[in-house]
Amino acid sequence: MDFKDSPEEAEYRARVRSWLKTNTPTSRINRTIGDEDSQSIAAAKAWQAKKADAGYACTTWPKEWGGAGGTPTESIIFEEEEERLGLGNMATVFTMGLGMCVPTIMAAGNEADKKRFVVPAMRGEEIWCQLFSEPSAGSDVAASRTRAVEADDGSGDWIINGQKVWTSCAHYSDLGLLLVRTDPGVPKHKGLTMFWIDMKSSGIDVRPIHQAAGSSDFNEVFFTDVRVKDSQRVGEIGRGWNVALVTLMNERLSVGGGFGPNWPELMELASRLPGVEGKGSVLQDGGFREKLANWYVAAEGLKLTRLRSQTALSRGQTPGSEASIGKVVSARQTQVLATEALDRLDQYGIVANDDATSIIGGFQQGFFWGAAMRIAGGTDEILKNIIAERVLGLPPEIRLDRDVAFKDISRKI
Amino acid sequence: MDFKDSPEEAEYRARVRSWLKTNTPTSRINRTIGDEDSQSIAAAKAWQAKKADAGYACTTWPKEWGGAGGTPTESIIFEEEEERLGLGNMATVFTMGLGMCVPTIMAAGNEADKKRFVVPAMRGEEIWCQLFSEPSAGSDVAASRTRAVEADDGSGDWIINGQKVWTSCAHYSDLGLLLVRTDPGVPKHKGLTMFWIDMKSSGIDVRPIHQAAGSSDFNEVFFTDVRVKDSQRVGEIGRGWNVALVTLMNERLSVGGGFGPNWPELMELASRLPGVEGKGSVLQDGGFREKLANWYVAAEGLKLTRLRSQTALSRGQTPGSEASIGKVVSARQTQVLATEALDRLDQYGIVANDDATSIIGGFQQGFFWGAAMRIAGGTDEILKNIIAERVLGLPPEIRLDRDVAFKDISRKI
Amino acid sequence: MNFDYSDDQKFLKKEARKFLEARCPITSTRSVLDNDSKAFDHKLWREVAEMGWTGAAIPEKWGGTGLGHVELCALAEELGRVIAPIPFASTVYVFAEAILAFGSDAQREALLPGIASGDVIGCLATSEREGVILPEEMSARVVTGKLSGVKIPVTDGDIATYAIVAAQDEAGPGLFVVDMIDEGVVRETIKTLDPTRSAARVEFKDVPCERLGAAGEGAALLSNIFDRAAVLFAFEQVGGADRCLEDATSYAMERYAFGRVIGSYQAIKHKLADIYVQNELARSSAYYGAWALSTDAVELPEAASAARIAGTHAYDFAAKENLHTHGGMGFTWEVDCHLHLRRARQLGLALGGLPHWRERLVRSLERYSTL
Amino acid sequence: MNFDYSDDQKFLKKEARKFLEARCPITSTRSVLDNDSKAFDHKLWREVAEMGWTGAAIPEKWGGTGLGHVELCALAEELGRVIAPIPFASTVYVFAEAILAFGSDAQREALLPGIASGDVIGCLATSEREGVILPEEMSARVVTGKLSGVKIPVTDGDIATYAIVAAQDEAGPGLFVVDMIDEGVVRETIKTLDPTRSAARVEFKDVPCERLGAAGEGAALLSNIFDRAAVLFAFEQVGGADRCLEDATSYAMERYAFGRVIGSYQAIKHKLADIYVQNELARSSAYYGAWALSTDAVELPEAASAARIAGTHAYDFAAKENLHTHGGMGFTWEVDCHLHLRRARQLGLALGGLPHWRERLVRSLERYSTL
Repeated sequence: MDFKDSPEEAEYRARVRSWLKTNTPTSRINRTIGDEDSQSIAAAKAWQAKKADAGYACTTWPKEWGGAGGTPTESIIFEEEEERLGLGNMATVFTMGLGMCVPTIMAAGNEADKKRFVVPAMRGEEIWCQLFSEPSAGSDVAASRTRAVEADDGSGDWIINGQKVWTSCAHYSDLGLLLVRTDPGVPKHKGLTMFWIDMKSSGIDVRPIHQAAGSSDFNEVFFTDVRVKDSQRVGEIGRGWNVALVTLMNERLSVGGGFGPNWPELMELASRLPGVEGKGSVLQDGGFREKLANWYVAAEGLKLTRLRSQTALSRGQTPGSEASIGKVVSARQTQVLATEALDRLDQYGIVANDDATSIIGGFQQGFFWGAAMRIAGGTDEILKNIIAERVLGLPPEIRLDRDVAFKDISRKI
Repeated sequence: MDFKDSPEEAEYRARVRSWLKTNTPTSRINRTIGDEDSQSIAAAKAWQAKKADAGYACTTWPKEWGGAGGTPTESIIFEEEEERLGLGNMATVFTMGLGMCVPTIMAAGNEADKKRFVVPAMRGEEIWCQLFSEPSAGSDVAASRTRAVEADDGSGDWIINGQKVWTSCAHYSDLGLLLVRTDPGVPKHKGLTMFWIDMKSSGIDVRPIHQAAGSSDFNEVFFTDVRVKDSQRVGEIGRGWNVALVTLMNERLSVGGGFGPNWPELMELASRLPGVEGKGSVLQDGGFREKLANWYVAAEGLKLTRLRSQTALSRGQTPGSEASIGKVVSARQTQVLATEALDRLDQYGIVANDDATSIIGGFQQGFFWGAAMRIAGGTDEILKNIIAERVLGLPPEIRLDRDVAFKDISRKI
Repeated sequence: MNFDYSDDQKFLKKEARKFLEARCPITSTRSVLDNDSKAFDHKLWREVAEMGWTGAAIPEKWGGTGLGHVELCALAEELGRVIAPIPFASTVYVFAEAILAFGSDAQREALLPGIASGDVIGCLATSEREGVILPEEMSARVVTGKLSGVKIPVTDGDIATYAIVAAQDEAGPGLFVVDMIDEGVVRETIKTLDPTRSAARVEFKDVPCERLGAAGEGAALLSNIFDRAAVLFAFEQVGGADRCLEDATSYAMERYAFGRVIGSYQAIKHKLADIYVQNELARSSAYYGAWALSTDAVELPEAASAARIAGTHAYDFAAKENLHTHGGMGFTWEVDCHLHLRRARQLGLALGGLPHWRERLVRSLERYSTL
Repeated sequence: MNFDYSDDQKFLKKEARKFLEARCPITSTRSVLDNDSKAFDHKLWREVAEMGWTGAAIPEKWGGTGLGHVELCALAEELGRVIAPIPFASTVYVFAEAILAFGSDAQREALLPGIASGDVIGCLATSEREGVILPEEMSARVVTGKLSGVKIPVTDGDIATYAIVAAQDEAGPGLFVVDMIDEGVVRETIKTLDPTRSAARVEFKDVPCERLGAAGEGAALLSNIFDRAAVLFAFEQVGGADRCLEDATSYAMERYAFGRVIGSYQAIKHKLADIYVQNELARSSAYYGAWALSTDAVELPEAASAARIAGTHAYDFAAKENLHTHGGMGFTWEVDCHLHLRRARQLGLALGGLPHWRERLVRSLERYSTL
């Protein structure tokens, strides 16, 4: 076990640092994902291209796809160094594409698609979004109802009608990975098909969702008679669920480590707030200290667990098991820390601080976004089921809908 | 809302106090239920008879059954006053009989049985035990396998073979309420029948269970060709589950409020232990104070919730809903408080203190018994299901065994 | 002993629910939420006053209905259920209670009838900065009957006609009644986490004021005022928490996932059972608080602290898990889950956060202990 | 960077598991549990020493195998899994580590070969009473090289051949090595919550002793000894917690209720998932601790505290919920659940309870913070 860089790793890190020093972008992103303005997106694209030229975009991808053919550890080192300079969010608009959609194309798409999409995505030229969730298919993605029927003009094209939801970045995405139902007459997992879609296609209407936290970072996407070619199909007809599983597995691997400020920021806040009944600071209060210790342990445990996953990856093993842990713990911790911060601010905690980059503003955002994180990308309950079933081998839930034709399943919105 | 005695209640309380003052038993019980010696049991029986003579045993029962025809509030007042004098455990050997078995006889038994059993039980002359649980029927009581078959001699008697488990007081009980399977060819809830049984019957073998906490307060009861008369049947053949539900409902109502020492004792212990890093006392440590406040709130909330149930009872309403809360909260709290007490004792916490009446000994017992309480009389999971289904109206679990003949249900021990 | 509402109180509560279902649908709350310039629902405020609710605990001789505190608790529970967008808490639970308990007869006569009629909106101004602030640390000062200083946040400070302000004078910490219509009062509406309730930064510049209660007794008075209000807040919290449980339960019975309603999954069933347990415990503690408040019992400090801690826990928890049960829909602006999340925080912070209340409670317990 | 055992270490661990499955079945632990006069499994102790485990972190020149600390961690994990009834922790994680780190060459030469061979059983004596005790509060005294005082509880104090005792002399708090065979050592075996491990009250009456490390440095030395031991304890805790999860999972797959295995109920599935999460977090913290221990990193204090807190949480939780998952059977003496419950507490208290460790951790964090 070695938690320090090996000589080669140290050398790589030094190279990264020196490159970052001379190439740091002047324009940054200061808003959350989905809420970026066009200037932020331009900055992100420019930075991604610069990284690609230097071999720091998609470090681990093979050179034939524009990657650097590097090790997972090198990738981590680059991310750590980016993070140190506050560049951690410069790549988030590409997360859907590079973390989920394009890997799916690489795994399940045809050669033409790979040639067409991989490099532009890697260079930040094209932004992708993921079109899976629907109003009545949240945790149960395979219950998607958006329909694709073959055009009756003999073209082999597909006509798509329906609605997707919770699509981050849809309003500025170039391309989307779209899960649709092509056959409602067979059981639900068997009637799905995957397509890629040009987001500028006629008939696509992207509407922002006004969220509980106040902002609008996600979208609803409506499809009205949207025509796609059969060549846009990713994988076989009726095999869409298997393709989606590739995406979802990549999603869980790329789900990050918590939202906004964490224990160090709370510790800093506590050091400047008066303690219980006015004595000393909150940081000197035993009640706070006890919780701080537990939060530190959980946060560090998560960080180290992610590093263990990376070690497994770098040894060619499939991590998977550890990857499910992250969000279960960090989403809830985001809620808990935010609540504690507000409690310790006492009456003042209710005063809205709109600067999400400040400590207090960050915790207030976290108060809402913790709730969102416990839902997005698999609810707490779904993730625990995954751990119980895939890691521990416990029985799956009793399914009443598995062998029934999709159209006959009892359901409501 | 009135949390003080009304004038009538105050007068009743004064009468109780003065009676207790002149009649306090000299001999007490200092051991947990099931672990009493013969002297303790004799003392308990004498005390129960004395209370019965004065109208303080089964205060709320009608006078025809030897009760005092009193109000639930009077019953609470008497219990509070008994508790104040440390007499709280003098009636625990009668809990099974007076709290569950005899009420079941009163509800489902024939007139002869009521005449035969109610008054002797009320006067403490006969002790009852409840014979429901089996090794393969814990949470799932209706899965009982102990068999009763009609004797082939035309007597109409039943021959019983099988095993019951977790039977408190069985080794000194006079009578038992016994749930058996009379027809394995029908679905499980439909093939059960209830009997009362003389615990001195030939073929009954009572063996103590050595428990995780070290002591042996419960028993296994083995039945080998035990013969009972058909007149000992309580309710109809095949209706045993309905009879058992009466008992189980009464069990949940009589489940008490936690085991052993609670927050006042922990507060006392904390006041004499040195604080974190040697400063002051543990009671001065903010980490302890915060938890103490939460424990107080939960413990008082439970106490008040029980009183609300009693108010509902005294108004002729069925409480039920609030009654399920008690054990879910208090059992877990017993574990948590005990763990905290041990943690605060630091290294010394591991030193066994065999005096269960001392604070430390009490918490050490609570460390184990909290685990038992989370299981006995309905596990946490069963109780939460009851709340979800009966109080909130959520759907029952999917049952695969409901319409299958008992003998065909897949199962293991 | 009797641990429930009386039949009359139950009737009052039922009528109140009917009234609020008709007059305070969620669109009322949303009209305040979505309109920055609307501080509260004026129409509802008027109607509530006409029903006699603002004067429920005010004796008839001062214009109230003299129903009593337990009745006020019952109303609070119903107001909490519907996330009522009116300055009821500031005016009735805090301001009126303070005047009732500590006002001179002249002050009672001057102010209570206006509360009962709905003409007076009251508030309490104590906070000056981030974190717990003790009366002796406050920088607001009263010199020769004139108040100066800044208070933030002051719930309903932007709409109040009167305020009770914690400030120090030569005798030490005190409470002072201020007519907010004075020109020395500079108020600035501020944004809070709960836009369905109004709040302000209020600056006092040499504003005439009148002492409430005895000189130098500000800390003790404030403590009692907080205790009284905490009980009434707890009923709003219990009402809100119960509503969250109902909403979550009915959504869980409607929403399908994997071919079954999500309420049939044990994780959801047990989560909702957990909410039920917390709510019932909070209800019991609130009842005890109501008794202590209505009888001026010596147990009020610990009863109030327990009611507040249990109520805050319950509403926070119910609001969070209600949103979670609603899944993605719960995180939209259009679905009401976030309104409870916001109000839960508003109620949980307006009288100060839990760390402060836990410490208050433990101090009460220490007083009784024989250690 | 590499956050896992190496292939060699994995091989060692696998061999250790095979060995312990054969030589330390649960009957070995139960033979100590059910026999008051049997303090530990002598045969297993001998075999473990012969395998070189007691000397795993001891350099070859002092009779050890010199494998290293990460290898010792791997062995600790396996010993934790099987609730091994031997004085391994006291002797190897505490006593040997202390001598290795702070002993003079003479002390190392005198003691380490005996540990490696299994002839020496060591222990650490610090506690004197209920609650946390600081070195400067201890009443044990050393005067002109003679130690006097009472220590309780001392894990393995009744069977140890040597002890390190915390006591004060004219220079302040210090640590002292004592030959336990001296007639001035009066030991009384005491009962503890974990009868599978031995403990004693030990009275020292003018017992000759030798200082360990520098004079007056007792507090700093002790702190480092606790840190080093905490990492190794954490591996035992992770091993035990993993075993609890395995036992609970396999029981949940066997036990039927209401016509289904209980492992098919979501409440049980999610409970077991929760245990898995805690165990994996604890494992990660333990790995980091192993790295800090094996490289003498400056991060050792916070790494050790985190490993201890996470390890204690995980094992306590896994042991409790394993018993709960087993239902009534879990509460019987015959089923092994209570053995884990007991050992989890033994490991969780032997180096002091969590309140103390949390405070240590926060102090470390304060040191680093720029506040």
